[in-house]
Amino acid sequence: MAKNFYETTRIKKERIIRVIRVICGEKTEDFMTKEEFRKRKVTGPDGEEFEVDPMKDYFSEDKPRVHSPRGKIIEKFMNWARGESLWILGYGTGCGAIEMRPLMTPRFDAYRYGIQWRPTPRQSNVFMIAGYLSVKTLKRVIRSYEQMQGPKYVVALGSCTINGGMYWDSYNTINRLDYYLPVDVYIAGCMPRPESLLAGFEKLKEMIKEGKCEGQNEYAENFDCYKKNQKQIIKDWDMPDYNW
Amino acid sequence: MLLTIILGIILIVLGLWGMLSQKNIIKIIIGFSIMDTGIHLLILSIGYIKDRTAPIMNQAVQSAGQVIDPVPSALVLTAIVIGLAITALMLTYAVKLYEIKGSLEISDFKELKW
Amino acid sequence: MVSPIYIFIIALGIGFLLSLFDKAGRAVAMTIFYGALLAMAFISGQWLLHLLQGAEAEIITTAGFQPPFSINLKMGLLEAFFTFLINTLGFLAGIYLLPKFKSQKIYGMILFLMLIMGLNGLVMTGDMFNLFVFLEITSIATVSIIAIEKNLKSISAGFKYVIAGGIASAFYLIATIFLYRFTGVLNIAMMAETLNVASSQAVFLSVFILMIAVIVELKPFPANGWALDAYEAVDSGVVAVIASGTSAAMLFVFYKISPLLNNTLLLTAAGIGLATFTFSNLLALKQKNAKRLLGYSSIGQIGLIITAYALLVRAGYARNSEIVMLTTGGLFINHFLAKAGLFWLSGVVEKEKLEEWSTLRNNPILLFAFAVFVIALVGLPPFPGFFAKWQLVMTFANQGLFFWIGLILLGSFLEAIYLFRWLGKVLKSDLKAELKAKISQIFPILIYLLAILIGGGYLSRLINQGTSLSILYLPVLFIVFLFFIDFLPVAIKNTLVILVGSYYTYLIIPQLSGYRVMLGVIFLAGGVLLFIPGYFKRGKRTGFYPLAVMMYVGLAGLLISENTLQFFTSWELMTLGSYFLIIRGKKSEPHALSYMLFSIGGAFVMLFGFGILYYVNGNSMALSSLGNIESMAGIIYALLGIAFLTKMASIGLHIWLPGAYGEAEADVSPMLSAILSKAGMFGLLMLMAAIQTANLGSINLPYVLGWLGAITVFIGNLLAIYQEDAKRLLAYSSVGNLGYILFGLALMSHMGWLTSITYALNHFLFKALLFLAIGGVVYRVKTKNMYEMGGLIKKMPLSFVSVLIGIIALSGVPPLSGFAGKWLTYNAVLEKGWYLQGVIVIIGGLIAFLYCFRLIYAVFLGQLKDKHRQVKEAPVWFLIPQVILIGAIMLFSTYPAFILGPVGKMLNDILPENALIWENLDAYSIYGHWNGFLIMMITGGIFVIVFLWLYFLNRKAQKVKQFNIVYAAERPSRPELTHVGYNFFAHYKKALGSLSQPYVTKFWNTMADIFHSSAGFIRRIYTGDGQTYILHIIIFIVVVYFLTIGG
Amino acid sequence: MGFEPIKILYALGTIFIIFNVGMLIQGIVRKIGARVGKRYGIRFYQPYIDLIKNYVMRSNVTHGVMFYLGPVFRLTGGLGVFLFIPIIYGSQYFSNFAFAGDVVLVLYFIFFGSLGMALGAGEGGHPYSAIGVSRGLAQVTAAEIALVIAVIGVGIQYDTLSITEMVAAQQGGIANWTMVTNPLLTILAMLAFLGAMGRSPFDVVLAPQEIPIGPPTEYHSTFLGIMQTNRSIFPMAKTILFVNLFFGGATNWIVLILKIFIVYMWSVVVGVVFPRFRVDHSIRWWYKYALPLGIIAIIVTTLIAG
Repeated sequence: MAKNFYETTRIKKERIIRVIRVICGEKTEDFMTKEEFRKRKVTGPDGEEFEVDPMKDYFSEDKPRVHSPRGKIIEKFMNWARGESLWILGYGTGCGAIEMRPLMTPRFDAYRYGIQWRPTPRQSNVFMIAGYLSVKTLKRVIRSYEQMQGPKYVVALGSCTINGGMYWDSYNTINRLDYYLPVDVYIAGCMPRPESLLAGFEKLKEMIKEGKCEGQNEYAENFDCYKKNQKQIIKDWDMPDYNW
Repeated sequence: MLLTIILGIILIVLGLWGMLSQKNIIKIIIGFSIMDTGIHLLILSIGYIKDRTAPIMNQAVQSAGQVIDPVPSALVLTAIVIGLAITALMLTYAVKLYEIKGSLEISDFKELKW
Repeated sequence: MVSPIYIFIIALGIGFLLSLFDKAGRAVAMTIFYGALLAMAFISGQWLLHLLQGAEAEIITTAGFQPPFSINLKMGLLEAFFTFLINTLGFLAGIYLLPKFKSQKIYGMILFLMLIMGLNGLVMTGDMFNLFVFLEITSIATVSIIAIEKNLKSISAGFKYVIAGGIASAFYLIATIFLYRFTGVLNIAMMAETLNVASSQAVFLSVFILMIAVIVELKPFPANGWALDAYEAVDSGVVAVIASGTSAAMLFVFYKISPLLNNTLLLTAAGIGLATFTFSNLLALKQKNAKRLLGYSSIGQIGLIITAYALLVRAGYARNSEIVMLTTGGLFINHFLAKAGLFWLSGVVEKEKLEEWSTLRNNPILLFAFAVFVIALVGLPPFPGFFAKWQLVMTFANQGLFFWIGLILLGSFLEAIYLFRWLGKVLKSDLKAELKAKISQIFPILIYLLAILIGGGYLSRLINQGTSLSILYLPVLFIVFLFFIDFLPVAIKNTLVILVGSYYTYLIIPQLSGYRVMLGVIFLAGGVLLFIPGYFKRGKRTGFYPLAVMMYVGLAGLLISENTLQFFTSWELMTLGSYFLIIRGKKSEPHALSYMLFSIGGAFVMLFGFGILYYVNGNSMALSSLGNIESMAGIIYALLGIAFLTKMASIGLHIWLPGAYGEAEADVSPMLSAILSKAGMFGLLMLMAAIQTANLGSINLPYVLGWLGAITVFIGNLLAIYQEDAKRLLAYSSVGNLGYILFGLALMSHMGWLTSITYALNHFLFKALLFLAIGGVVYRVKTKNMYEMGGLIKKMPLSFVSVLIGIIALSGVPPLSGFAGKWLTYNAVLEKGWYLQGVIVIIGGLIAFLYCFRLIYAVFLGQLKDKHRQVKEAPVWFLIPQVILIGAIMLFSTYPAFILGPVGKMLNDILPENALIWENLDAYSIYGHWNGFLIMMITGGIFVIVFLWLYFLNRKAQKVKQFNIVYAAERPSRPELTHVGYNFFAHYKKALGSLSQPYVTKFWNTMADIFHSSAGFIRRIYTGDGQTYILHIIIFIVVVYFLTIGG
Repeated sequence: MGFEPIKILYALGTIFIIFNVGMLIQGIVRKIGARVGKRYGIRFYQPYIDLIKNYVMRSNVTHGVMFYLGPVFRLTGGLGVFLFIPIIYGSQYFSNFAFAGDVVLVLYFIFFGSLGMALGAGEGGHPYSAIGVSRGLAQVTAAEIALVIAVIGVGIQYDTLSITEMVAAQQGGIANWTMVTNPLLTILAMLAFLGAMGRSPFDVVLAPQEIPIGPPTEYHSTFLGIMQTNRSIFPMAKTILFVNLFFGGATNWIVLILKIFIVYMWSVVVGVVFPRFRVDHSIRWWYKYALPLGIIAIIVTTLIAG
């Protein structure tokens, strides 16, 4: 079923964006417009001149790898540990982010379940995306997701991440998050209350323990497909294809 | 000859005073000249011995005891010559300074200082 | 034997006939003119030789009468010497003026001959009135020559000159006649026999006026404005004769009339001389015109000579005794040659401003001459002025004239300030113009250059009676040899220096004993090691090798010197060599100057100390007498201590160091920091060893030094963390580390000294390593600002490893060798009971972590900059010594016993209690224990195990590039904006604001300002108005008279 | 006392014990912290799970050699400090490698890990790492003032720098502990302890809110696992040092763990009560309060020691 998402093309909203862009006379294929990422001549300390290609020199261009699971028993143990230790990277630019705070306070206290917040994507393995994503924020989400270390899981909150919710026909928000990232758990609601969040985490835990959450590998396997979708909607694409 | 000694000293002081008070280079040179003259007078006065005559050997002078000390007189002769030369040199300078700058005020020549 | 009277006959005869010869053509006239000059020089030279071999002096009298009835001209040894000097000067100056004589009217030559003749007369005549005549002849000739030049400045200066000269000679004449009145003779010698100065007020006044008239001719402060103007305005060729020749003759006149003077008048003369010396040098600080500067310097030097002579004679030395001749003669020759040379150079350069003299750089020989003359004037070895000044100070000290010594040293210091500032400007400021030097101008300069070099050697032999500098002679010859082969490429010279250096090390080390061995290894073996990076230079590296070797020769000399003179000479040689090394850096001119000034200041203080030592210990120059001083020990130790502390850059005296180390060339900085700084340590070790045995009374010098060391550690390290410049950071770190060394020494215990030596050895190892590594980096990236670097670990991994090892050793983290020092510090502090100082030292040591991290992080870690993407690893010649040093650090860290054990034994001679007991590799003190080998092994073992564990888990890590960082869901745009490097410890500064203010720099700047502004204020007395100058003379005479009779 | 191979085994044993102690104390302390905030809090064994998870993460990125070695330095530092301290007084075997050096060695070896870690973080290239390190170093050097003075004070009091001998001098009941014999010094040392533990109010280094976790901001997965391992050993080692120096040491494991827990709780209690100092505040605080107190303590100690 998953594959179908990526092959289905063109929803209405994207057509609207096209139209607007054509009206405004913008070019659609202006990748890498940022000046700092254009190739440039640099003079070294000894006066020699050479070219710097920021994309190549600053960023690793390697594609993500598929990490196959280890032996069954070992993997089961590992998945148990992974499930019981969920380190969250919260992404809350939408309205839903407000519901994430009470989660950690005495009333709901998600710590009980081995859930903690981490301040950096590198150390987190659960990506919580709260609420709608605009085209702009999607880019940041993709980058953060790619910078997380696997195995990693995505939990999407609220209707907006499922189908656009009340922003279904907005010109600058995306409708379905899983066009762009492999989502493991959707928590429906507008907004979902902390109780639902806890339930969602319990679900995620179960899935992890069962070994069903292989989003990282899915992403790596269907990398080109995801990228195509991402690039279609993000027009000022100013980053390497994979953000290590 | 105390009087001439005092006169000499007065001339010296006068000359110095002239050199210090006059702004005109020519007058300064005149001051110098006066001072020089004072010195000459001083030398002669010191060499003079009372009731003796000039150290010129002629019939009037029979012995060395009759004449004054000849050395100061000889010295004065030299000193006068030298003083003349110096004064002449100073005047030459005055002429040259006037040629270059058209002024004889000594305070006009302060290019070199500090 | 040609009678000396022919000097006059030739001069007068040729002089009058010259205009006739000129009719036959200028060439004929000039041939005869130079022939005459040469003949005069020849006659006096012949007499000099003759008299040196012990012949009788020749006395020529007029008309066959004997004095007092005739004028007598004497040709004794001194007269021969002086006339020889004057006549050779005349000949050389004549050659120098050749182009002028060729083009001008014949009068120039005639007057020149008259001038030289007048000077000869001044020297030779024994008659007071005749002296007056020659004085006037000289004066008239001089002024007339000045008048030939037809520019306003020259003419107005000449007018002032003639008026002042006229007044002086008027007074002379008055005094002469009165003295004749009192004695009835004009012959000076006879007058001296019969005259009793104290007999009446009138006699005293007459003698006073006579003396003051002669002194006014010698241009005393402040009655010398006219002379300064003349020095500035008159043609260089002529002024050389005035400054050197006329001064020489007038000094000789002063020498001649000095028998008339009694002690009061001698004291007055000395006072005038000293005031002239001090004030001239003070006023010269503000001077920007080169010739006027030389004028100030000339006047000052003459003042010094008068002081030296008058005081020595007053102290009872015979006028022509050896001591008087050595000191005043040495000073005089030094001044005579150097000043004539410099004035001649001023004619070659033809520039007024000091910095415009940089055109001399077009001609290396002239530049060399300039440097030699300047250094000679300052009084550094190996020139005559140095030895004369040494002898002067020793003799004065012998007489207890400490006040005079102090002021003379102050004046000399002021002189050093402006001369070295000038030298620095000449060496470093921009080259703007070409240099057109005629051979006729260069020839005399070279002759005097040669003369001053030979003179220095000759005098050093005279002064060194009984003591030997021979072990220094061979190296000095090697230095000279290096000067000669300076045209060879670097590789050859470098190899040669390394080979000879190794051999010399091999020769010297076995001769040393005790702690000197340790320092010998650092100085010499370390020195040879640090020459290796020299191969990276291309081309000739003009002047580097002789001067670098000079520094090492000085250092070696310190180790083997047995008396104070050897020590002081070596010290100055080292200072001089290192000065020239420092000034080679691109922007190091002001820093080299401040280094030199602190060093010279320190050296003068040391000289003072040695002087007092000489006085106290019964005229002994032996260094060993330092340990058993009978009285004034506190002062001597304090003075020597200050001198060594300047080299150690203790707090308060440290401000020269950061710039000097920081701006020096890549391979010079390690030499300075790792090796040169230990010279101060060596001095202190020697001093402390002496203090150990001496009875200091109530002054607790080590206690003071202990606090000083502690504060130095703290402040040095604190300031290091705020530096943006990598080399300055290391330089401040050196300040801090030298503070440890000082602190350790001040502890005055076996443990303390062991600490100190451990620190010294460690500092040598890691600072050489760090400076080499950073030098290599700076060489590649062409900047010293750390925030402009970053991420270089990928480009220069080996340098990174060096720096890593270096900072671990520096910060004292086990298992590397720095820990030994820290551990010893704790033990020594506990043993001594200096807890508070100890705490400050240790906290200072902790602060070192801050700059260590900054150094390695900002340079090697963080973000690589675009322009450094293609930077290569440091040159291999930098890496070779680094590898050796790393090896040494590792060895020292693993087997500290092998080094500290023997060091402990070396110290047993001085401090017998053996504080550290070695059981195999275990070190035991009364407090604790430590085993470097085990620490190394345990740490290494754990490290390897943990690494293997990590590698097992994490062998497939994805390598990423510099911008693959989490950046709050964004990405960096430029490395510059992502590299945190600038003002890295801003919060530390904020927290400890007042502690990191540059109070010391402010203090020294204020001092400099005070001197400069007072110079600027006082020199306004020279208004340029001739009349004012007359007033000065009159007031001067009156004031001095009242001071004389009043005091 | 020298090196014998069997000691390696004992060392591994002590490391195992202290690792578990450290893990549990971490869990318990967080639990207590939660309870203070009226939360239920984590499970006390949560640190183990987190550690396992981090060790079994699938992907890693490395920024370079130094980045890779940073955690290795860190853990080596932690283990080294621990192994250079005699753990159980009177026990040959649980003195680990204390024969290699005395308290000065421990004091300086503390920096080994920090320095290596700082270097690793530096190569990560993240500005926050550098800022964190800069703060950390600044604060550590300031806080060490108290520690250094405390150690010197103990050295003066017992006339030795050997930890074993210091513990020996405190044997024979609570009355002989430094805490009782020299309370001023102990107060100072306890301040130093706060600085050494890096908890609030001196936790500006990690400051998760402003410079996301500071130096380790780029560290993850296995690297983080190594650092977590260190985190359960290094603070224990430091605590043991303080226990040995000021609280009479321990003659058996039970007493030791009890003392570790109590001393460790001191920093926890202060941490949950006091808010964070800004870094310049904290530096100034050490210079303003700890330094004078230290000087007084040294003077008093000198008087006591006679």
